[in-house]
Amino acid sequence: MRYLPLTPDDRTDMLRRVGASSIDALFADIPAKVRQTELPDLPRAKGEMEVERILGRMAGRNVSASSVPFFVGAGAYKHHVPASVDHLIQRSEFLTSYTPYQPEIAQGTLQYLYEFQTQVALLTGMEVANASMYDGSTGTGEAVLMAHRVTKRRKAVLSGGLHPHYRDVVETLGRFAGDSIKAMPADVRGEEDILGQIDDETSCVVVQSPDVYGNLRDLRPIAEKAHAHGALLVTVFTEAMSLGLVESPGAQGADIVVGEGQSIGNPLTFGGPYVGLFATREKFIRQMPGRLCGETVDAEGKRGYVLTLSTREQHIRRDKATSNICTNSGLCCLAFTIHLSLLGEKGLRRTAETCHANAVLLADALEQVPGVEVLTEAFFNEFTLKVPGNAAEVIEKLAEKGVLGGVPVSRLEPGRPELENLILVASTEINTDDDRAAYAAALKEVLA
Amino acid sequence: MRYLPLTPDDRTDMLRRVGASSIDALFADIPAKVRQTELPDLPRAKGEMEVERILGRMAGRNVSASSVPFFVGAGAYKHHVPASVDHLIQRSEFLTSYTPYQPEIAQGTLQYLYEFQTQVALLTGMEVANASMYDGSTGTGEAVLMAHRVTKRRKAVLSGGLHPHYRDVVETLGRFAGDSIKAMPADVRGEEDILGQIDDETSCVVVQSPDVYGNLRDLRPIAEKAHAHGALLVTVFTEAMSLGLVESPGAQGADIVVGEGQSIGNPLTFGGPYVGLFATREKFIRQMPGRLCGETVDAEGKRGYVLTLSTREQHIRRDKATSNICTNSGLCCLAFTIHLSLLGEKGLRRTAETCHANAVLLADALEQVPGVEVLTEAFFNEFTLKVPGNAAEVIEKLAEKGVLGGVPVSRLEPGRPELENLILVASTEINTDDDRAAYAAALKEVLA
Amino acid sequence: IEEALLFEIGRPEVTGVDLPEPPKVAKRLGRHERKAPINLPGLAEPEAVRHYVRLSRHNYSIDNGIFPLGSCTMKHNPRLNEKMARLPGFGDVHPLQPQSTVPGAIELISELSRWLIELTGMQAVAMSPKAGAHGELCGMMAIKAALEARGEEHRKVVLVPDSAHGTNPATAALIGFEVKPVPARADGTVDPEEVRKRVGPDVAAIMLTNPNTCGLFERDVVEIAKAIHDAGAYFYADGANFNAIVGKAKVGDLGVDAMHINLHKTFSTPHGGGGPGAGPVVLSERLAAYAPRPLVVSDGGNVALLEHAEGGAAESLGRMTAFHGQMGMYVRALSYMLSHGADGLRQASEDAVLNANYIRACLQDLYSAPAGDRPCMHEILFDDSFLEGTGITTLDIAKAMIDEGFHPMTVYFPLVVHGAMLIEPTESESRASLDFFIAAMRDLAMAAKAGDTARFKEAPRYAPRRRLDETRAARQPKLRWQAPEPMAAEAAE
Amino acid sequence: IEEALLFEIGRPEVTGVDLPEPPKVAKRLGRHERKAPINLPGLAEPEAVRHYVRLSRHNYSIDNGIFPLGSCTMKHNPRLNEKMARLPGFGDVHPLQPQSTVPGAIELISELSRWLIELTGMQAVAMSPKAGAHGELCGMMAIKAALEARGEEHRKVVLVPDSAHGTNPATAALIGFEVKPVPARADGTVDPEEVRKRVGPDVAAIMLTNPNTCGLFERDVVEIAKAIHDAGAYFYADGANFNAIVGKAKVGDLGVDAMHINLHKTFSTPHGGGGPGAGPVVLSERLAAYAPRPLVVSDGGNVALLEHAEGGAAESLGRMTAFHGQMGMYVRALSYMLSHGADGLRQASEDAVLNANYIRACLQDLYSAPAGDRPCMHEILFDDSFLEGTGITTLDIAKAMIDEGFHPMTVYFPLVVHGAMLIEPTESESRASLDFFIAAMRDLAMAAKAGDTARFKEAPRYAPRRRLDETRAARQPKLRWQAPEPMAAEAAE
Repeated sequence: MRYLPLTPDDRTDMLRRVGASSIDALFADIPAKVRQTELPDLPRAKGEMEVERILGRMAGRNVSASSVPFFVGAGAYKHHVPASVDHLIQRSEFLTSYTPYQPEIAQGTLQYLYEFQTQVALLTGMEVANASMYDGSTGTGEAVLMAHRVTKRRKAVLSGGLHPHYRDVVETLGRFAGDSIKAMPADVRGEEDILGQIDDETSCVVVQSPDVYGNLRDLRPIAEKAHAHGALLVTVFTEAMSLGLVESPGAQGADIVVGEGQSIGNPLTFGGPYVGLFATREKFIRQMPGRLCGETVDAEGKRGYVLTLSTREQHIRRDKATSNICTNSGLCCLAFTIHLSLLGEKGLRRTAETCHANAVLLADALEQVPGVEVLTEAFFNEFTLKVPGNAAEVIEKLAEKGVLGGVPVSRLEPGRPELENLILVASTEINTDDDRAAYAAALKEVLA
Repeated sequence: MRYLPLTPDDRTDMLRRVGASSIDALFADIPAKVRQTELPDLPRAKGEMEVERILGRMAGRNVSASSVPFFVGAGAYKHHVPASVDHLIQRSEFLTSYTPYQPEIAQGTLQYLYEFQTQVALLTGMEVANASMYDGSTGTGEAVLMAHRVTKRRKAVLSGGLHPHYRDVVETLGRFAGDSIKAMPADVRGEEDILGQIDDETSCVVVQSPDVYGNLRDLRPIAEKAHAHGALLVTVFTEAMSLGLVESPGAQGADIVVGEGQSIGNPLTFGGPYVGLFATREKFIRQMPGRLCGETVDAEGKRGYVLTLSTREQHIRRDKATSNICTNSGLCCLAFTIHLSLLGEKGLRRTAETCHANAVLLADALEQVPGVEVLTEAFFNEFTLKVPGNAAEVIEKLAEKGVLGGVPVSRLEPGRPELENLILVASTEINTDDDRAAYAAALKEVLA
Repeated sequence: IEEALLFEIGRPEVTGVDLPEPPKVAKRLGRHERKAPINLPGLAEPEAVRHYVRLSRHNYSIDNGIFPLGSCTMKHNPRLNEKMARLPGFGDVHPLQPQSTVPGAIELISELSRWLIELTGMQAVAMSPKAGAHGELCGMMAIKAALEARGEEHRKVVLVPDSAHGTNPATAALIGFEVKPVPARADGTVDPEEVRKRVGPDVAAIMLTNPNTCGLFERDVVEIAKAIHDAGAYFYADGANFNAIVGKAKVGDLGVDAMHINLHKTFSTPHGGGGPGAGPVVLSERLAAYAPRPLVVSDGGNVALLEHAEGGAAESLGRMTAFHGQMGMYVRALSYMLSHGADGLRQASEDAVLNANYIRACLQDLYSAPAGDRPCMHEILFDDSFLEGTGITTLDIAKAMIDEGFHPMTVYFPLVVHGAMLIEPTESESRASLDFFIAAMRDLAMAAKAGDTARFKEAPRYAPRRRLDETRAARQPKLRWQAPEPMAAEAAE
Repeated sequence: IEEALLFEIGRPEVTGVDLPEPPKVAKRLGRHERKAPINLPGLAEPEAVRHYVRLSRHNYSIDNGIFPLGSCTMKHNPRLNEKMARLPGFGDVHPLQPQSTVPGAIELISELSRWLIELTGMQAVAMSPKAGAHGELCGMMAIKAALEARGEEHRKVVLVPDSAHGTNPATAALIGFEVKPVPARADGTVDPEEVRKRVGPDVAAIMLTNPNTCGLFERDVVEIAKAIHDAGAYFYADGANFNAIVGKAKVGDLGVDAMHINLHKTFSTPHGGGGPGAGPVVLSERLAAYAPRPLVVSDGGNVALLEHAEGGAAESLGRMTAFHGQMGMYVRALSYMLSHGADGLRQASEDAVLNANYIRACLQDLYSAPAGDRPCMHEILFDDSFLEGTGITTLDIAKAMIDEGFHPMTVYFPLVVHGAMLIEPTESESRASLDFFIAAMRDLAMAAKAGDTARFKEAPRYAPRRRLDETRAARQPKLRWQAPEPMAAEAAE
């Protein structure tokens, strides 16, 4: 077996050195009646070529985003990632290292985490950021728990524009943790009265912008009201690229900013692994979940980096930890950091502008299709399309025509007749005039 | 432009520091009348995404070997290369380094070249090998020139089983160098009387085995006759994998062994870059072409490696050099060395056995097709197929049916009616029962 | 060689990404367009590549040498798996594109599920948890859901041995359980008698790592499970060490109700300097109904990806993450499994255990093993009693190992022994590599006993950094780069 | 950290490649089956990955820092180009599969040809030469063929300036030309008067590098070309330094008849520690007919790959290599060209020249430039006169640069100045990188002048090896590993 360096002779010699009569002697602690003697009922070892064939066949059954006009978003976005990013993250020293528990020989990882934290803080307009969460949705759950710790309250209000998956994650966590989670109903046009939900019991308000329906939300009044009641404003984004063109949540008064970082540096990969961004105010750092990397000096006074404030963490604090998180999204952070360092302010802004312009052109094109309406007024790169008919069926028929046209809202919010003719449509820098023309033409045919 | 780190401000500052009024002032030595003022008539800079689209479209027009039943050989072979090989050769320190002129900071390259030379010597059964030639064909040309230097004669005899491209390369070189090259006519069944060509003027006999028609040749009698006349035996192979199963040329008396190393570690890539293997006897090393890496010690007595015997080379010896070669196939050597170190004797032998067995099964299957005959008796993984009809047309029709069935001999030897119904057919470890069945079925249809 | 921070070498006007001028449109951003600069530096591609290549060289990794972090299972990461995860059909598909366009993705999850279920002998598997700790949360939520369904919300106590990973108590506490310790025997294993003493109507579950973090198989696990079940509680297994027993025992046979599997440990998805991981949770028949959504179910040849708790599946504990989990890791894990096959997976467990015992046998005369000369599983635990009187600590040994060219073992964990050193070689190490490591470890122990204190106290000397001041980092936390004052002033202009 | 040889760690019974048992067949090998063992060691994959990763870390590369080897043009290698070369449609196509199945491959060669022809202003391009020196051979063969066609085989002399690369005289000699030197002016350029003196009915060609290896553009190149042409000879240009003038001058306008282009220098295909390269040769109208086969010709929209000298093309000099040349390099080069575009290519030349002049301006007070303070092109040449009396040599400076963390410049080439140091930064270096390099170079020059001899004579001290004994390597050549005696005995048993 190509991955196992021991030869039969090695094994015999080593067993002798160990003083064991057989390999099974080393497994003697497994009670005999539960010791497995037969091989598992699974195929035997395969060569690389055979494995490639099997997995290649499975992969070949899927329609990849690059192979068709592609407009699917709703929390995960197809952007172009420079080839150098994927090359660099595969460097052995990054790919096959562990959490930097021995900082003297992990400065590579620690320094990029420090760069990541700084980039996330700048991008969100916040003071500090952690070294990542699993993804945006679990990060949102952690943000709510953190708000509970900070405010010592246990009642969170979730906007109806929050991605339904995120809402579900927060609700599940809240239910099991015994917290109260008030989720507002689906708010397609961003018109909900969330201010009216805030009272002196409220730990936090969770608002997404751009929200799941694409609306850009005004966060300032919510921040003001929340702060007036001693509550925190948690803001969420699922499209990190939007921060290049849209005012930062930090500038609008957010206390905790959490979001999905996939758009920068990370491929779609059917939903994971992604990278959760998590930023807040400096005064809250001891209540933050997750790993933090900090600057320090070594015995010779040289600048260096270490994981720090680990007294918040499970491996030190155990049942008093701020979170149970351990492994996070290290390599996805690295992809994010490299891609963002390549973009820089200039490239980020231009990419964001292209995404927006393409989305505007798309909205213009689709609005020309009879019976179709764009519901979203102010948006970044995604909007809600109302179609005359069942959105899920329309999307399916578009797929048959080779266009992946978006996400029917019913897939996220099933069983709500009032949402059944809505589609979330996203556009990024990858889309061309041809893509848009193909979509409009196919939609017209499907609806005809 | 993403590859150019200087900003406009940098350029202005630097020009000032240089004391030049403008960038064109630095190009003042180019006579004004030939200085180019207009941009070349070519497209402007493009982003990565756009370049990927353009090249992706071109690539998409080609039928890749992995996508069809594939039996094309004749000097380049489709083998499975482990994913780790391509990963490792892309390490920055290998990919983006130069010829190891400063050995203290190039021990990585030098050590793998030393490993490569040793592997090639072992594989060919020879005493020493160089650090590669461009490919097998140019290596064959260099071997003939070397034989001239060693024997101080200028008349070479080429077997009719030598790959026609190799023969053409040697003939071209010989013609311009003023040497005499006697090429025997195409020898499909390996029956030529090459012994009869050897006389006291002969510098060398060049024999390929397995030859281009697939025949395994008996080299011993040729070696004996050549040596008796003071000539050298140059042996050639185009399928390095054959050395895992077939007796080595060194054991049969070869003086220079040259071959194509592509099969081990290197992709097909439409014919290049490949890697020429070149091995000989120790007594001839000062007549060898190309780079040589040797062991030595450093100032502290530690073992290390350097390029050596460079007094043979053009950068020292100039017009007295043994060859004009400079850049060779460094990275392809590395791929070869890594792949062969993964194979080891055990893996090489098994792969070679699989190639042979698959070829035998293929021959059996094709012989069942009415009118088809396998002409080659003893072969490794390639044989000559005689079809009732024009081979080039048969191959074209097979391609239309999605089978790449081999190389019509007429493509290598045009204008020879007696060869027009012959196909060179190769098989490797990649071929499956399904592939063979598809080929036999398609051939039957095409000939029907 | 030093490497400056991105913020010290990059400039906001530089970019390494070229895009054409964006199409001219009337913006539809409302009042939300960003006006303030972000001050994000950019790098041209040559600068970026060099920066991160140079940074990488400050790291140690498996590909550099043995990485014997106990309980972390740093084994070889085959590059085939990276290649497979990047096939466009896996890497470039969206989680919400129509299911009809991703049958192969769903098939892959189903196939991986089949392997995990067969290898563990369990009833079902929840694939979506994003990492081991998230899997623990999933399993404990399932237990809580089951208790609620039985009307036994009053069961609030979760028994956790002191040797457990910190994630166990943290997870239990996160969803309102009260953590109570179970003492260990001298050798670090759990005495079923102690469990029996503690179980009662208030106990919800036990969380047990097996093999435990002392590197021993809990030989009384079946009895412990019985005691737990008899008391109406559940058995959560921490699967961090599952890699020792794949093909040697099915956890279903041990009485486990839920166990997460760290794909990066047992099935070699690369740890990437801190993640991403993936933590599928296998569930017993008693808990299967509570599996979160999404869930891939297979009924004969039909495979379905359920995204909601449709129909009669109201028991589902809900959703734990957006989308479907860590697909990229699934592909790598299945590629690893297919490569090994049933035979190779068992062999890997056996080799991992043999390698650990070989180290044990070759070091036990110089190092002190709390379990004496009892065979270990995939990792061997030493304490610091062999250092008594030398003034040298476990940390000193670790730092001195760096100077010998090795990554240190896990230190000070588990907490149940003093100055713990937990060594896990994994099956990826050749005998020559083990011998090289053993020779160095022996040399260090002898040097420590001979009083060569400077070698330890000054270590590491040959690393990119000398010992780092962690106290200072925590006392004056500096968690991001800030522009030096003059630059800040300039930016504000 | 040391790394043993493959032969010291591998074992013939180990393999890192798994294949099923071969099908059982009656072998058809005749009497040719190998009986003797090969003694080739194998490594399991974890061992192989670690071995080569560790070896790689003993190398310096562009991605580690500036690599200012003059005349070698070590510029950034974009990873996009690697990705493009690996598209299955390029990387996984066979040179002899039917042309109807590879139209995109032929299109790519045609497109690259178009760029090369337009950038050089020449008539045709022969793509197949495998590297620069092979391209020289091609060009000189074309010249010889043209002379033969004119019945002027008696022209045997090729003029080569002393500053030329060694490949020039070696190539000319290889096909029977007689090499005669042309002396240089004090600044290293060629005086057309000297050329005129030497041309005559015996002269076949001049081989001239422009910009030359002193980093100067041959300002009299048009006159030189005229002198050569007037005498009935041809002008071969060594294109090694073409990267300095792309978009600034077309070599066709300079009177060149043939020039090879090192794709790895000008168009950034990675040099890979010694290759592979690619050396397409552009040809003037006078030589185009002699282009070797294969040849891609384009006639309006129709593109054809000619593999033989069909029809009226009997002048073709023949075939120089099997198949069609270095496709993998073509893809990378075209990817580089498309990325830069006409504007970016010119900017790259300008930046390369600016960077070299910046180094010149910042070092010329301490180092000695034979050309004085005259601007240079893409590289700056110093000699060792500034070291006079210090006892320190050019080689010492080079080795001391290693200790400063840099790859040295080219040393002792060109031969026309004493103790040459030829520095080529390329356009890939940022100003910060140049400033860092300049500071170190200034420090070294001052240290040398201050008599800090030990710093130089003992250098390198911080490299994987101290200075290596090259004399010993050449006197007692050891070109391969040999099993130590006892092992050899064992193998023979």
